[in-house]
Amino acid sequence: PSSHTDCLEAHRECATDPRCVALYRGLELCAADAAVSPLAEQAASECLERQDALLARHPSLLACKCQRGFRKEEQCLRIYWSVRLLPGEDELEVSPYYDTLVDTRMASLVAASSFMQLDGENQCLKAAQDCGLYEKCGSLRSEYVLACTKRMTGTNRCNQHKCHRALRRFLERVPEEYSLGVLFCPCTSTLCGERRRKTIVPSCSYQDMEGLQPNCLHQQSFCRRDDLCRSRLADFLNNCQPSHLTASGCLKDSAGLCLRAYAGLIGTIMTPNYISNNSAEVSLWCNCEGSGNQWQDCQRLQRLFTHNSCLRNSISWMGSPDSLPQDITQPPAPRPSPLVQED
Amino acid sequence: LYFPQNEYTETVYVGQPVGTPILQVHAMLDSDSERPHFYLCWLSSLRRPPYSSWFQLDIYTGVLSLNKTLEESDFALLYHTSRYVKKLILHAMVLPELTHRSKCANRNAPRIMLDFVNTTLPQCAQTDMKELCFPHRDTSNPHVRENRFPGALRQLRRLTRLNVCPNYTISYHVESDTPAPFAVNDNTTELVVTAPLDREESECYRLVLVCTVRQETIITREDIPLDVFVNDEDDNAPYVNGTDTADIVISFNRTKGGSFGSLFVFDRDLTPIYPIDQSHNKYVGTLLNSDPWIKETFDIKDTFSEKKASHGGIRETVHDYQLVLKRNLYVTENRTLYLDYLVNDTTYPGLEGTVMLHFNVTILPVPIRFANITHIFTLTRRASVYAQVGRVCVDHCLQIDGFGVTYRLEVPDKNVSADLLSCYAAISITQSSEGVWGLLYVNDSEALRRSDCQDLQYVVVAQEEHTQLEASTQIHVVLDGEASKAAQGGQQLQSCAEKRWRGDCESARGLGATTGRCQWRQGTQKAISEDYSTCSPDLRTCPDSVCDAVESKDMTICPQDCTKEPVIGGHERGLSGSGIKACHGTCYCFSEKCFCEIDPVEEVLCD
Amino acid sequence: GKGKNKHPKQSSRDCRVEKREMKVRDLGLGFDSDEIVLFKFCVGSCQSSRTNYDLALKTLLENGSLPRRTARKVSNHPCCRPDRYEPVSFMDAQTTWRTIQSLSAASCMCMG
Amino acid sequence: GKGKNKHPKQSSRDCRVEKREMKVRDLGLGFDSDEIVLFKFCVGSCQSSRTNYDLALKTLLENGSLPRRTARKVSNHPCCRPDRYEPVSFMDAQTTWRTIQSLSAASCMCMG
Repeated sequence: PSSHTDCLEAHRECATDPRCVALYRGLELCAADAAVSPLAEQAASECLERQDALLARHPSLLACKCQRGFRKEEQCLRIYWSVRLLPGEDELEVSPYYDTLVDTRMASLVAASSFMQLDGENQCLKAAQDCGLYEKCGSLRSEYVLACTKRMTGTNRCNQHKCHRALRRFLERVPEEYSLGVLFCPCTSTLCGERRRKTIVPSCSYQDMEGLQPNCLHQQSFCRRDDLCRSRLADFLNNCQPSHLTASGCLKDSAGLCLRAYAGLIGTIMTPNYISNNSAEVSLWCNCEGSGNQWQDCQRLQRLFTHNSCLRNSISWMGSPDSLPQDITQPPAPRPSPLVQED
Repeated sequence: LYFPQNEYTETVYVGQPVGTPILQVHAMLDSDSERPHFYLCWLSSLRRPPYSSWFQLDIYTGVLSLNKTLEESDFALLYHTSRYVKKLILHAMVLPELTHRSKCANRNAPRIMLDFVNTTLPQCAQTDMKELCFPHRDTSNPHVRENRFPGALRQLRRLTRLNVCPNYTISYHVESDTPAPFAVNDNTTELVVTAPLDREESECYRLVLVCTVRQETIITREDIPLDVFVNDEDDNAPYVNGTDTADIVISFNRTKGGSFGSLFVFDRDLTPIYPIDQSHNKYVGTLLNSDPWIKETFDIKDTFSEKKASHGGIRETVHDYQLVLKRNLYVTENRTLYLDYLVNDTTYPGLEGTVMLHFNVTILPVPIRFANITHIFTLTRRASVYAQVGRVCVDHCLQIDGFGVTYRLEVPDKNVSADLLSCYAAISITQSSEGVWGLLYVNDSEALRRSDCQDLQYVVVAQEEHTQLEASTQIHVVLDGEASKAAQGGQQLQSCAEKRWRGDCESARGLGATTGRCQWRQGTQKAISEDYSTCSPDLRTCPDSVCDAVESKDMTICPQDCTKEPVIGGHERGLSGSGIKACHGTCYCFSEKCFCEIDPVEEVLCD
Repeated sequence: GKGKNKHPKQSSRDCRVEKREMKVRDLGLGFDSDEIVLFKFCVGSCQSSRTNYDLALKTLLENGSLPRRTARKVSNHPCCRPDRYEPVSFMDAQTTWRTIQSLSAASCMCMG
Repeated sequence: GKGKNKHPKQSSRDCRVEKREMKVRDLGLGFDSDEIVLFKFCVGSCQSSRTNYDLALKTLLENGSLPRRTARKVSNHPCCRPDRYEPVSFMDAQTTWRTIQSLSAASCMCMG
């Protein structure tokens, strides 16, 4: 049971108190102004005062969280971030999502899939076959591939917005043993690696026509102006935070949470992907050229994907049974392949 | 005043007593008179974490220490999914004067991240030398502003381990391969920068921090690398390396958006793409010519990029200035002009922050003429309507961009008889899609077959769309083969593409068939391939993945190139999304609906 | 150009309406009347209306992996059927007016 | 009234969707891929959807008055066909994404 209220619920409570409604309304205006251009010092402190007054009356608005992939997710996230006006760096690393429901199913996912045998068989082809035969996975996969490969009429471009939406729908609606199975299948050949790399249709989901990479900080600043993207980024920073003090290398000590948070970024402005077909290394599609004095901050953002022990361990666990650490919960039997399932 | 480091990390343990020093934050001076005053601060007064009162920051030294002894209960108090370690986040600010405010002065106040671990501090025996000497993973590298005052930028001693091994003596010094203005203050064990830095000289100093531990007779040496970055300031003026003048000739290519010439301006400072407002090293350019024609016609495009300087590999900025056409130029435009463009580095404090660039532009008129050759085309009288005869275009037509040329056919001798005049209806001309060629095709196949219609001489007139300038040339269409007595009547021509078998195909009279008969292409591949079997009016132009101007007059001429309808069977669409580039087996079409099928089925009936 | 195809010529074998004069008595519906009606029905090929589904289904049928009983009840191309019906009225032998609904095909189309 | 069938109980032989696992390579469309897709197709009888037209047509076929060539191209009952299709996407052996439009039957119906 989650110890958090849902932000929609917290907002409904606030709606019963006219004073809270007025304060919240004021905060929304502050958030709207801040989205256009940085608030002046005076305006910022007035907004922060208003924020303090609101949270004093309705602390549940500060403690509330949201459910990923839920129908009203974006509405919930708007409330979550409106209340955190002008968030500091650390608030941008706290996840807006509940993660409690996850542990049991996630652990089983990581464990189950890690019983895949690595006998040279193309595991990503196998994961694709399993998906193709599980009706919901097959149809939602066709949906995102169609959205991401279709050209906009009269142009050579794809509709990236539709592609992102379809990718998110696939990752949120399809059971994770299938969706994360096609994302994190282990590879021992370049053919398998190329299939894994192209699974999220890079030519549309993040690459641009001329192949020009944005600056990573620039990309992050665009992401942080979109409630969904900054939530998924915060979720990733939170759940894939490395730590030298835990066996998994993850501060939250759960490979499953990190994988899900990483997958949550797919279909946003900061869509990460494998960098080649012969390694499991992943990165953002950006570089640090033109970072000026913030070159090191840019490097650090890049390295959260390229040199993150927690993320690397979590990805590699998806396929190598021997390096499976003592996960918190014991793994159930492996996922039955639909090929043997009775119709 | 500024913080050279925006993130500090350390680990704290249950049982550490009140007063224990944890780490020391440092600020560097922007002016000699400043005196730093350090405070812990909070982003919002209400959202203070429960552990805010456990720590205190010394106003003058910046040393962070425990305000209480850390207990097991403190650990349990904190909500966090991980059961081993809780992450505490504090913020520090530095002001030149004393203050009582607790709200952070600005949003990106440096962060102090403490891993609070649910065990006691490791004793001397359990602490390896590296742990004793240095924090576990100090991710944040110092950034020192160039042209500033010397000063301490980091405490090297690991304060939390001060008394863990009392009978050890620990000292530090700094080494580096290249000369670096850094030293260690032996009394305070602080790393100090000893002279103002110049980023254009070195933007990163790769130091090695060496920790020497003496325990009676045993001396142990531990070292870790430390990169100190130098932050840039706009302290360099723009300069031109090479020419500041571009000589440009505009002739055939005179299209809107076309760019010409390239002049490079260098700046040893950095130009950040991010943050977006680009307040650092901001360049503004001004076209000094007042002539309105120039302002309406030309623009200067500035694209900057970062490059590594040849000496030292230091990052610097290169601006590439190009002349851009804001509109198409008429073919008759014929002038020479001199453009002066003032480049100004607005954020450079010095006087010489500007550079002047010169674009000498010569615009040549483009003659509309045909090459001096006679065009002879041979055509069989059996050709079907829409059969392609050939194509013509004005001189240099492949280089033309920015203006269009239309073509029309004229009868050379206007007072021929009405009958003879009707012969000339046999051939027509149309514009190719990219507006360069004139495509000749059969417009009236009946006229071709009439015996009284002998060889046809036409005049092709090319006209430029804006200026109406014209040019003309003679073409000669030689009619080959027997004139047939019986008129074909309005015999309904089918699309060649409907034929699925070689026999049907080669015996059919199809639309656009140059020889009068459709032509069969036999594919060889079993899989989806570009070399698919199909029936075509003319294998030279169909299928060729281009739905040309004649084929697009009627989709059934060459649906293989032109269809926009869904294709049934394994296939690959053409580049523009229409037509069939590759097909599985045989491609055949009913009007625009095409199939790709291995051995297309005979008539199979409803059961 | 002259001789240009306005409408793609429908091949004579494609799905179309055909007519037959039939005695009401011979309709096999049990009505007792000597009147003759013009019975319109659909006939012709629907090959040109097939989709990828039909090509795949054809392959499935050909590779014999479907049991015969199933294979017989599968249609691997659209079928030529009426998309609009017409009623037919007549007077039977007892001089009573009768109407048979949806007897004749008003127009035909490749369906499915 | 109580117990009235909103939907007449479908007999297992009636028009319905069936599924078959098929390798893309075996669909017969020329795609080179080892992926497997769930191919859904329509099978079953449409006897229960016949109209007067079908009865009259059956009689016409039986009385032999139609030439064999025509008789072979007539359908005397609605056909069990997809009324909605689904696309299927897969990655081919060159790791290129492909989509086959209208490959699988989303749902089936007696058409015509």
